[in-house]
Amino acid sequence: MSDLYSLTPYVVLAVSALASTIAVYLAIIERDLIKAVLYSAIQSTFYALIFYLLMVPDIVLVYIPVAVGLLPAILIIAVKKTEKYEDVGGVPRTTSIIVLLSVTVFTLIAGYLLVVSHAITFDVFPSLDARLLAKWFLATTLWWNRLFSSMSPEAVTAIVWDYRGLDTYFETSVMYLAIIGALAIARYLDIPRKEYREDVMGMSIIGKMSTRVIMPMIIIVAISIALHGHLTPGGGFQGGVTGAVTVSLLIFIFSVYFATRFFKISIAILLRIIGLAGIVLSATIVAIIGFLIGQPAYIFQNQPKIIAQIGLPYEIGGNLISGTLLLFNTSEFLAVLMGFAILFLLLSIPEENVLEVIKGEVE
Amino acid sequence: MSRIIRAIPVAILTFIVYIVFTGSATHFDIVTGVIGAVIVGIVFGSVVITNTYKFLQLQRYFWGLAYALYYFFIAEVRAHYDVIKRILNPKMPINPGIVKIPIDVASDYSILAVANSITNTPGTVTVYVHPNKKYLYINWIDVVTREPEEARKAISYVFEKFAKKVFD
Amino acid sequence: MIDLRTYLFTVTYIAIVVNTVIALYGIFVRPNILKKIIALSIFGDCTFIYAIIIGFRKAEPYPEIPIMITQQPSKEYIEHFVAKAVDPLPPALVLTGVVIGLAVMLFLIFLSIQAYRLFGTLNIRKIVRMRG
Amino acid sequence: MNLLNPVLTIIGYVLVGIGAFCQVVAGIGMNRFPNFFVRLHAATICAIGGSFVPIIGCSLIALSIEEFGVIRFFLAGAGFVTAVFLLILAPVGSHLLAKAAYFSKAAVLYPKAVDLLEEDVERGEIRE
Repeated sequence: MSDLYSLTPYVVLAVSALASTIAVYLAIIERDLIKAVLYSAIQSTFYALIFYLLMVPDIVLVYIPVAVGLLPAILIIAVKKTEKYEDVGGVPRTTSIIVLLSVTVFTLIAGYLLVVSHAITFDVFPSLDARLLAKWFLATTLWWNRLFSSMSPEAVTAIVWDYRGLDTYFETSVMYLAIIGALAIARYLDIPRKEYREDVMGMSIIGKMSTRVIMPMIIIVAISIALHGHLTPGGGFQGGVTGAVTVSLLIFIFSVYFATRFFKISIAILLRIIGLAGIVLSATIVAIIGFLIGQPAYIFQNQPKIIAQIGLPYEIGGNLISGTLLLFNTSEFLAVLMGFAILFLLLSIPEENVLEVIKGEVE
Repeated sequence: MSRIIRAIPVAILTFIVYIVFTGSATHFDIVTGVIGAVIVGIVFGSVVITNTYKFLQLQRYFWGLAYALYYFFIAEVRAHYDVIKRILNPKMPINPGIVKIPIDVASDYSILAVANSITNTPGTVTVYVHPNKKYLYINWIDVVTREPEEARKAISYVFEKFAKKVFD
Repeated sequence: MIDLRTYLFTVTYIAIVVNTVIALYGIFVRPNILKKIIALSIFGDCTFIYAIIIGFRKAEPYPEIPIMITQQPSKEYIEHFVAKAVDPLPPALVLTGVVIGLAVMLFLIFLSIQAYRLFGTLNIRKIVRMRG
Repeated sequence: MNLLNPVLTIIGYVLVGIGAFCQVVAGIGMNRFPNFFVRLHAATICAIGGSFVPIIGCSLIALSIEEFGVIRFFLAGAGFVTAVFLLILAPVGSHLLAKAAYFSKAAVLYPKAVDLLEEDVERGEIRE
């Protein structure tokens, strides 16, 4: 009986992986692009289950809004704006077979190398032991000795900001550049000024009223996920993408003219700049304090270290706040939410307006 | 001013959701929850709430509780039993069709409550709301009558009575 | 005699490898740009799962999430935690990867919509022929 | 609290069992029912009996396990909030699907006993 109990997660893991393979096959083969998007959403659902069973709840929280919610929504908008069906004519059969063979060989070699690097043989896959670095991270995340620890019980968020903050910083700048690129493409475009009319725009009254009830709840749940990032699964990224679902709901269920009542693109850009400034501040605040009181301190430093003895308090009145982690999570929440809000608003500009502007530009 | 008055009920509601979702009520949770709830209330207050003073009338809460008890323990159980019986019956006795029922409530939230209750009970799905908000079109798994008033008695009369007491 | 759990885990791994093959095939062969983007997102998800699998481990009865559930841990609790929890580094990398991936994907979708506005088609073969 | 825990556990397991039964029946119904609109009724069983009820059950089970310490309130609270979301949003999904399928003629309402919506559309009362 206990054998069966310990076997169950592995059975679910294997079944969902096989089901996701079927969904991937259908998504690639399907010619109707809307159906392909839906198949890829099914695949994402199974992947979320796999992530959960591999014991990474942080990823589940960020993956479900991204891959099941936002990406299919955007892809469906894009398909509606462009071609509905894929034209597969003109692909030579020999080419596709050669590509398939070479891809298969490449992937099998890469996959086998991954196993070898990880566990020597398939007999002990996955291995019984964790890596040395993982053990060090796990042992020091909440040691209750400020000189060696990040003082956060959540190892993942501690690594994202405390141990590998520089990586996160540059990855945030990649996202910043992507949004700047989208803004640059749409530089002459703006959402047309039009009055929102309840009776003609958007979906039916049931959808509208329930969205009205549910929107503040989604936002507050996103805030909760973001602000408790240093205690429970979650953090700024997860909260930001969960909150971005609200923006897409506003645009889909009501219309973009209703969404612009809440924020214009310029206000969203402003709030996003505030978020990015908060990230920079949380990276440098300890160094600034050290500079002001004349002690050695580093950027990306949170808790005091042996050679730099200052740091932010890790608790206030018995509540763990883990130094700069709270500030970082709040700013990241704002930056991610507003970044996706900008992209959604840009994507929902009506096609006639865009074509008008582009025609002038091409000629 | 009306913006702030409207923000208060939304802030209280979202604060409750925050505390329930977080699952703890330390000082940290309460402070962050109040800040977040106030921000959300100010942003969304004007779209969610139309009449704040309905929130002050206590009898609405008792009627809401009665609605919930009736809905969960009588309406849902009866509808589930009925449709499960139809599915498991080898002959599958279904007689589907779209009927039209009149609805006589004032606020949009009442329409939402009635329509969602109808859809959430298996056997009936709201297909369309008439633009003048006086009729609902229901897909019914077993059409016993096509007369609007009789269909109303069979499907939505009790929901409507409760929803009027709670939301209107 | 291979443990049944290892066998099931290997099945999972092979299924993900097959997903990768299909997604790469889609990227290289299918002509529509949006289909290429869908395949690219599937490929990205597969790589995320590889990264998570590197951090996964076996523990009795099942590994734990890398999050402590007590606020002031004792020494024994930390030892137990280190012996059971999965590697927290890959989730931290994948976490940013998912969000950045979404932002870059949205940028690509923007570009392809712009390409459709300019060329009138999203078939990559037709667009290439248009140059000549 | 100690006395209440076994009661919560038993109620939770009963609710999860009801959920499993409803899911199986809904799956059978999905396959047996003749058209899209009738299948929506099976989907409703799936959403309420098969998802809402077992999520409440899981929350109650989580509340009753005292070894989890403080985190059990987190699990149970997240479960309750999810259940409320599901209760509000599941019927909206069904309604919008039914409406879209009806007016885009993607699914044909057959067999049908009566279709008063079609009659009103033909009379020109509703334009969609």
